[in-house]
Amino acid sequence: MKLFEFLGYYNYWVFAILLMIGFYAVIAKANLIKKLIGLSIFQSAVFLMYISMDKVEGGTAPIIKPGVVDQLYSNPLPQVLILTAIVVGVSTLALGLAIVVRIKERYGTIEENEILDAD
Amino acid sequence: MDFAQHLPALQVIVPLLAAPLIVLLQPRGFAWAATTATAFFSFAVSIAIAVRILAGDILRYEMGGWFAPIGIELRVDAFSAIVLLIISGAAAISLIAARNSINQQIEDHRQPLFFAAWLLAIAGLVGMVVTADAFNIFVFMEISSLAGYILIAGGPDRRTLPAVFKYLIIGTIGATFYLIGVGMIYMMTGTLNLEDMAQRVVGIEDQRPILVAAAFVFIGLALKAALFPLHVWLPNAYTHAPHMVTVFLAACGTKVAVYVLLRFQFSIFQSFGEHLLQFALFLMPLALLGIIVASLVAMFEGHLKRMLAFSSVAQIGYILMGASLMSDSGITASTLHMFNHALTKGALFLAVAKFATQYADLRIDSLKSAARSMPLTSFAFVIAGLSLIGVPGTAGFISKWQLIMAIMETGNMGFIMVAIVVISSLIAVGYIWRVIETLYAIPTDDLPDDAADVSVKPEKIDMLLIALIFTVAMNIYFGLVPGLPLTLAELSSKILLKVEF
Amino acid sequence: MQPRRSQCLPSPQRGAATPANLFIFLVVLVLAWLLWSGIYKPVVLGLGVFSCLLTLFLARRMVFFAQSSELLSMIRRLPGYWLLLVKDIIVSSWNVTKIVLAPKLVIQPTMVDTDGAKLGEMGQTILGNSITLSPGTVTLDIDDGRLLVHCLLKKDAMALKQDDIVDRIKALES
Amino acid sequence: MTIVFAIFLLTMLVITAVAIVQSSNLFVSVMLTSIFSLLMSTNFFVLDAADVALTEAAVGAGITTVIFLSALALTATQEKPNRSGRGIALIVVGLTASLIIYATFDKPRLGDPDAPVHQHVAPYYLDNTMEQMGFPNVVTAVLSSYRGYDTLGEVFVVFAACIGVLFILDARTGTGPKYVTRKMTGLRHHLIPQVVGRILVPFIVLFGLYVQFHGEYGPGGGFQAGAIIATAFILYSLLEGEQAALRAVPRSAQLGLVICGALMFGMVGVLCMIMGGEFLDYSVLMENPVTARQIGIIVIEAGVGMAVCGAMLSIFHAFAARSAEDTDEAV
Amino acid sequence: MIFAGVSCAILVTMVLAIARAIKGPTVYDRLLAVNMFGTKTALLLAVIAFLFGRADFLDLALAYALINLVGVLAVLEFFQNRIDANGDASGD
Amino acid sequence: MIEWLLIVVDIVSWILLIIGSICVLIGGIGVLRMPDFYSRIHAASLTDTMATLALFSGMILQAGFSLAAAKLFAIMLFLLLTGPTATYALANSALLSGHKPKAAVLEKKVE
Amino acid sequence: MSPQLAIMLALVVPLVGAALIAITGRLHDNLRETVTLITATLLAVIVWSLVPLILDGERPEVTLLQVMPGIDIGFRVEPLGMLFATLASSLWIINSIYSIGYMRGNKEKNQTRFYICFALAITATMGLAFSANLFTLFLFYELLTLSTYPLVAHKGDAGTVKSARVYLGVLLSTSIALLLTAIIWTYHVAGSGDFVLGGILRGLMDPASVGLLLALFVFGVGKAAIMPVHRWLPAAMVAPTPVSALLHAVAVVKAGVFTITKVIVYIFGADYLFSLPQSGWLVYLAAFTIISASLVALRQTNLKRLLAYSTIAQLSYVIMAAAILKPMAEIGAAVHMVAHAFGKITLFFAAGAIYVAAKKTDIAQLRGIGRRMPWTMAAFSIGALSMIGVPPTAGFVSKWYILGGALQAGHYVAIFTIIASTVLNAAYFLPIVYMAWFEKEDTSINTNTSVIKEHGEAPLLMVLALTITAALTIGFFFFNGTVIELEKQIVPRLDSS
Repeated sequence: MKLFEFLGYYNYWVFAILLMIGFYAVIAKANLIKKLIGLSIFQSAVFLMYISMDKVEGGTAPIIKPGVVDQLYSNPLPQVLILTAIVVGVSTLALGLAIVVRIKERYGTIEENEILDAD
Repeated sequence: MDFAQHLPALQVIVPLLAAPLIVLLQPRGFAWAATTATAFFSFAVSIAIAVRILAGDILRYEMGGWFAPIGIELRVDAFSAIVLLIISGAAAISLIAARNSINQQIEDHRQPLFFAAWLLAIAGLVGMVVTADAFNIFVFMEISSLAGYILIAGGPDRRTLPAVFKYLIIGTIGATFYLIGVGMIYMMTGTLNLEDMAQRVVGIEDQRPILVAAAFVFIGLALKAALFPLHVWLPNAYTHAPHMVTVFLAACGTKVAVYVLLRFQFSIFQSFGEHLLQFALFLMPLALLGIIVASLVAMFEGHLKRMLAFSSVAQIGYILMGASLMSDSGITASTLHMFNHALTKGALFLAVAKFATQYADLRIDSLKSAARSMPLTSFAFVIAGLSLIGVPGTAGFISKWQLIMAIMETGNMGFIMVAIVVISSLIAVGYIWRVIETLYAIPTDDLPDDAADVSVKPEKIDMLLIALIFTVAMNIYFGLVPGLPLTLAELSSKILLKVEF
Repeated sequence: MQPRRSQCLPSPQRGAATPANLFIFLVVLVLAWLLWSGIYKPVVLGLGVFSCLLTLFLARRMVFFAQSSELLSMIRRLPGYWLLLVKDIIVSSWNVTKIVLAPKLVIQPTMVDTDGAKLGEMGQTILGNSITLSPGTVTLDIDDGRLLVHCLLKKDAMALKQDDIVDRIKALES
Repeated sequence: MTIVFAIFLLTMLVITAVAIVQSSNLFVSVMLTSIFSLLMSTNFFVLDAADVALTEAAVGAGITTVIFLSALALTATQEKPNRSGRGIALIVVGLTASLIIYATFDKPRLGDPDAPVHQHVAPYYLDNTMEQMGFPNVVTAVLSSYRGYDTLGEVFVVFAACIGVLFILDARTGTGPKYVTRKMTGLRHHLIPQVVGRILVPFIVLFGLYVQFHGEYGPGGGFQAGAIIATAFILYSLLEGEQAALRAVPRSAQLGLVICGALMFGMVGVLCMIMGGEFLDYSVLMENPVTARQIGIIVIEAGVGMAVCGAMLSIFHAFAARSAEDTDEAV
Repeated sequence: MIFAGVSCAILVTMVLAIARAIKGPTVYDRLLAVNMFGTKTALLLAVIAFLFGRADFLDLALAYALINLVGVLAVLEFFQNRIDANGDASGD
Repeated sequence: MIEWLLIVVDIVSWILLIIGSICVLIGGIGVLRMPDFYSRIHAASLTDTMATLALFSGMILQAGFSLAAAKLFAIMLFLLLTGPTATYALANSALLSGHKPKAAVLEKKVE
Repeated sequence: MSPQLAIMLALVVPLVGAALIAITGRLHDNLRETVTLITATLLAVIVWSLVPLILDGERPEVTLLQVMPGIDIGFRVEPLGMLFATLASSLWIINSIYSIGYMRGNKEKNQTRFYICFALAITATMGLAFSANLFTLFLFYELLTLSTYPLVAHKGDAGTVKSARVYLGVLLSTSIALLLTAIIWTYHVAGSGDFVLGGILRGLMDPASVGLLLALFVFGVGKAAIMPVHRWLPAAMVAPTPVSALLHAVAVVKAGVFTITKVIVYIFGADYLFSLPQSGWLVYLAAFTIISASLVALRQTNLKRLLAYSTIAQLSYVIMAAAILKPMAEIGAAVHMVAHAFGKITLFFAAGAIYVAAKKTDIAQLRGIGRRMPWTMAAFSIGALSMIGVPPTAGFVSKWYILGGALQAGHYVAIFTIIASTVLNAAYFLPIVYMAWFEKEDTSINTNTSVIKEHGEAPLLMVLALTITAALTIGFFFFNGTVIELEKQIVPRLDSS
């Protein structure tokens, strides 16, 4: 039981770890693309947290099985939210990359410290 | 169904749907005209909403016909109404003034996209304000942020790009933090509707996820709001953005994040007074520190736009300091200052935009004797600057008055805060006066010919100047007759503090 | 090694989108839809028809028929070929398995040229992919009908030189 | 069982993430990101979120990777070593981590059926979707009707990203002379990918349409479909080069798709208002509210699909149209 | 139960693939691992769909099967002549 | 009769599935063990082809005559189509970028 | 004309005048100056028309608008304000006449701006004088600061701007930092800031806080130039002489002492303050300012700077008088405002006339100048005597009242201060008078010989103006009844004490 409870939180811990890995990359890396990659890990971690909370033991995806009574379904709401969030994430990423491309064109580098030096 | 009932929805939908239309219809003159028309429509809607709010209504709208916790509800009360007025007003004024400045800064063929982004920014900001759903706030926050990045990226200088990138990274981190916070609250309450959340959070407020959620929501929104130590993105973004975009964003960009922040703190986390107290105790030093430090930085900043940007950071400190007093009058002051600061900063940046039409370089030194060739603009800058300082007769004074009154209520501790407000006002005198002095400096005698040249080219009276004068007039008007924002602000504080009225 | 790049550019009209080919392709699409969908309500069926036609239109527009028309014409003979191919795969899988699991790795990497010039583009593609599919051999490059193959064992390379696989595909094409 | 899977997958996720951050070759990082995305998607699937898994697969593994690669092609593939700022980063990260881990202990356990999330709003959706919508996929029902307004917002986020990328990269809408001069690209010299790709493209499109129109019954819907169809077109342009791809689907058509998609969604909402309902209340469109909702949902899902597809294509082409040569002269 | 075994086998292989992806040493080894990982994911999804008794979720695996190619081809298209410049050297 | 057939089908499918699993594992091991890139490809293609074939066949047998079977078949087809294509693309780009295989070259056909 | 209308007109007329000056300034100089004079005259007439009413004890009131609940912009005429308004509006006429002469004679640039700002300053002064509450007072106080800044910085060169910055910096920062705080505190405690005879704070605060509040007011009103916030006044000497006259005599410093007096009388209530020992420090501070400013004045070589330090000392007389908190002293404070105004404006006019005619600014250059400029120097002498407090000049009257008040209170420090400063005043003014009349002209010191070797009197308009003010200085000694009558009304308990 103890072990099981421990494992029941595993998702959240992985969420925390991933979040930190992404966050670390965003803060510590000077390379702009690396920052964006970190950002996408960071966001993915949050998706994981949401999706983790929708799971029901013994349940299944929330697509109603006609005629089956007593079926447990996982919670559709976080899924909807994360669907939205994924698309938001990729939109932000695309915009960020566009900016990075322009930075590369104008500065000739995508390293933050070199950009700072250039101005 | 009564048309008026759709007002909250229209407020969002109209600019939202106008954006693709503008991209669809390419000619650029049209793009500007249509955007401006939409913004004015939006402004009209927000005025209509404000009128109904003043009549004592709270407007509710069930999106998709689904009742509150199931569907997404729009809910407009006095606090929302005043922020709506700020956003749509700032949009309308900056847009109508924007044409020449934008023509100068954005190439013709990019303009439809630019204006579409502008509309999206309006829609996003407005959407955050009218909605009563925590996740919906996130979605519209992202619309407004993305549109904001685009708008700022329109800046001419290459330094715009790193600035936008930084803004993008920090903005996304902020939004994601917010999302984490909302997720944790949702995890513990099972709902996303703010009111429902507030009810269901009662009794579990000491659970750790809720406490941590409060922290995440706070940090996330503080990032977006550029609260003092988290403000690093703001100065560069404002400095390098196209001038008219700076006008718009400075007037309402960070205010909306503050709005959401206050909403959360006072409606969701209010049920546990102890937390609220902690919030206030945490916020207050940050606000005070922000006021002082940002003002000092502004004092030594040589670039006009950057200087005003730092002053914006300080002003956010004022707003949050009012809120951190947690009293009726404190929140009134805070809300009022949102409104008045929007007016003031809007006017100042409009003046900057106008200066930019004749002065390519916006460092303060290079604006020497600008008053000779641009007397009206310079004068407008003076008035707006006085409003920023908080000289009586201007809008800025009203909110500072309210703020100090609110601080006085707290008793002896208050004197330190009063002192800080006063000191920062003095610093504001310093940095504003530095500009004014430069503007009115009489050209030194060894350059008489240049001076003559400048004075030959008279100030062009265009929409920008008219908008500027109008805004400055509003600064004075609301400094003398602050009834409208004051009433709304008082209603807001009652709503936030859940005082029956 | 810089192989020449002299193959002709695809001209836009190259696809032989004959009505027959179009029809066959449509049938394939409809079949695919019906098998995937599994929901036979009028609305969904109507959307299915719409989807198939849209796909057909796009396929034509996007030069689907450039080589695929060849595929469509050999569609009847494909299953037989597949069976032979599966047999090949099983055999060579066994060989590779042995190598991988052997305590000591014994490999003899070998490169070999195969002539596929007598095949059409589709034929060459099938040839190349078939070679890659069978473990132990990988197509590295196709240039002017010559296939460069990398083999794990020398005996595979020798087998490739026997040309019977090319003949098999030639039969498929005709 | 699920937990075992989950632990396995999650551990791999962590390893991958560390590898991504560690690797100084950006190119490798991006490829690992695609693995990360696949793992995440599998994880979602294991956690009973099929729709999300499909989206993550289509968007994360497909489109994101491609866009990353196209950006990498324009910038750099190697990260320069830089050790500054690590201390601060570690402190900030450590603080945040301890905050989250502190929060963990009062959270409901994974899969706990008594968790508050399963008690309040969600049961309403599960109980009423069949009755009110007439189709089984609750996620689609929530997405397009109960919380249709969020989805509208999301479409506009995509739209914003699209115009943003076009604006920032200054890619002209419509085919201007500037963009035809690009030297030849594409994998047309590679016979096998080209032939296979050509066969594959129509099937991907068909599959995308299938996902689009079966969103009510199985995992899928506008987002996934849009992303999948966009992937098909991207594959096509990878194979045939920019020019051919733009000939098949011109820029104006891409942008048109976005605009039409977004407007379609919005107009359905406005129509609902005109017909006397609230915004996005499809039930007023016809006499039978259930049918009306179904029709409304099909239309708006189509709008979503179009918008996402068009946006992803526009974004991709905006990147792809900038060759490395352009980069050099613009410095 | 057999499916559980199969999926475990696939999972293990995925781990091995990741190991290869991290180890390198060349970019192509990593790419190979990534590609392999993708196909294994498709397999895994199909198997899990069976394992959970929801065969209608095979769509997901189908999507993977179709999309997986794109990433690899994108690498080729964008780096036709660039990988050699700085790719191989980076066997970190 | 029918039951007997079903049992046989079950057993066959199990065997297939087990073979598939083993192939997958071996492929994975091979990818780790093989000494250089070009030989690793071979190991990888083991998982790509043999394992795919076996696993999907097994699953198709389990699914019986149903839409799932059709879908599985389609997936298998696509995997078998894209797998070698991707492999080719990889190998080809490695080759073109100057990553030369360490291999003996077998010249002219042995007549 | 109803009194309400008169109040409004008093505010509007100079404002309209400013606008008209702006318009006519582009057309013709003469037209502009005519407008200035007409406006000034009109204003004076309007303000004078109110005097009989106030003498009759009426207190007309106008509320312009309510800014916030409890905070109005309102006007109410009471004796102190009446006196100040009358003084300012009357002196404006004279000052205008003088300005015309000075500006023309000196060929200054930007004359239109000068006249506009002058009119605006007068508007602010009127608003200040008539304000009915602290808020309105503060509003116009700031307006006055801002509208005089361009006047101080008139010359526009770097040194001037620097001095003007000191002027503005000190005034603005003290007002915002201290005065505003004090006002808000008052509003917070009393719930309003209305000027009510006898004060509004009685019993609402603990004595220590009252002392603190009083300090905030005294130092917040930088215009009163009490040490150590006097720095702006010498700095402002860079301004043209009519502006100095405006600063020292007509409006600015008067506004300062006026504000303090008004606050003491109407916000604290004189006898309430008197009952509290915590307020006693103000007298000492004022005394200190008087003595030290006088000592500094002794050491000045520049005429205008000397006059500036003299002003600082004289202002503190008013404050000291107000702070003695005895009825007679309160009257003395009001009267000294008038007396000092007449005297100091005369002195400045004279200094300006000397500068225009001879370009002389240093005391040492003034030897024998009385023979070249007899009218000017005669007026100067009268002004100087008034400063010292010699009868029959205005200065004697006010000193008499203040001394009376000090005796009433038994405040020996105050008495000593008055006596000592009188001696000091004499010590720094009499030598100048002596030099001007009885010493020989020393051409060697005159550096500007090439410019003006043989000069006579200044332009006629200037001489006219300074003659008038000199006459007024003497006239006030004989005809001060009205003023005393008026000011007795601010100390209703005169008889009872």
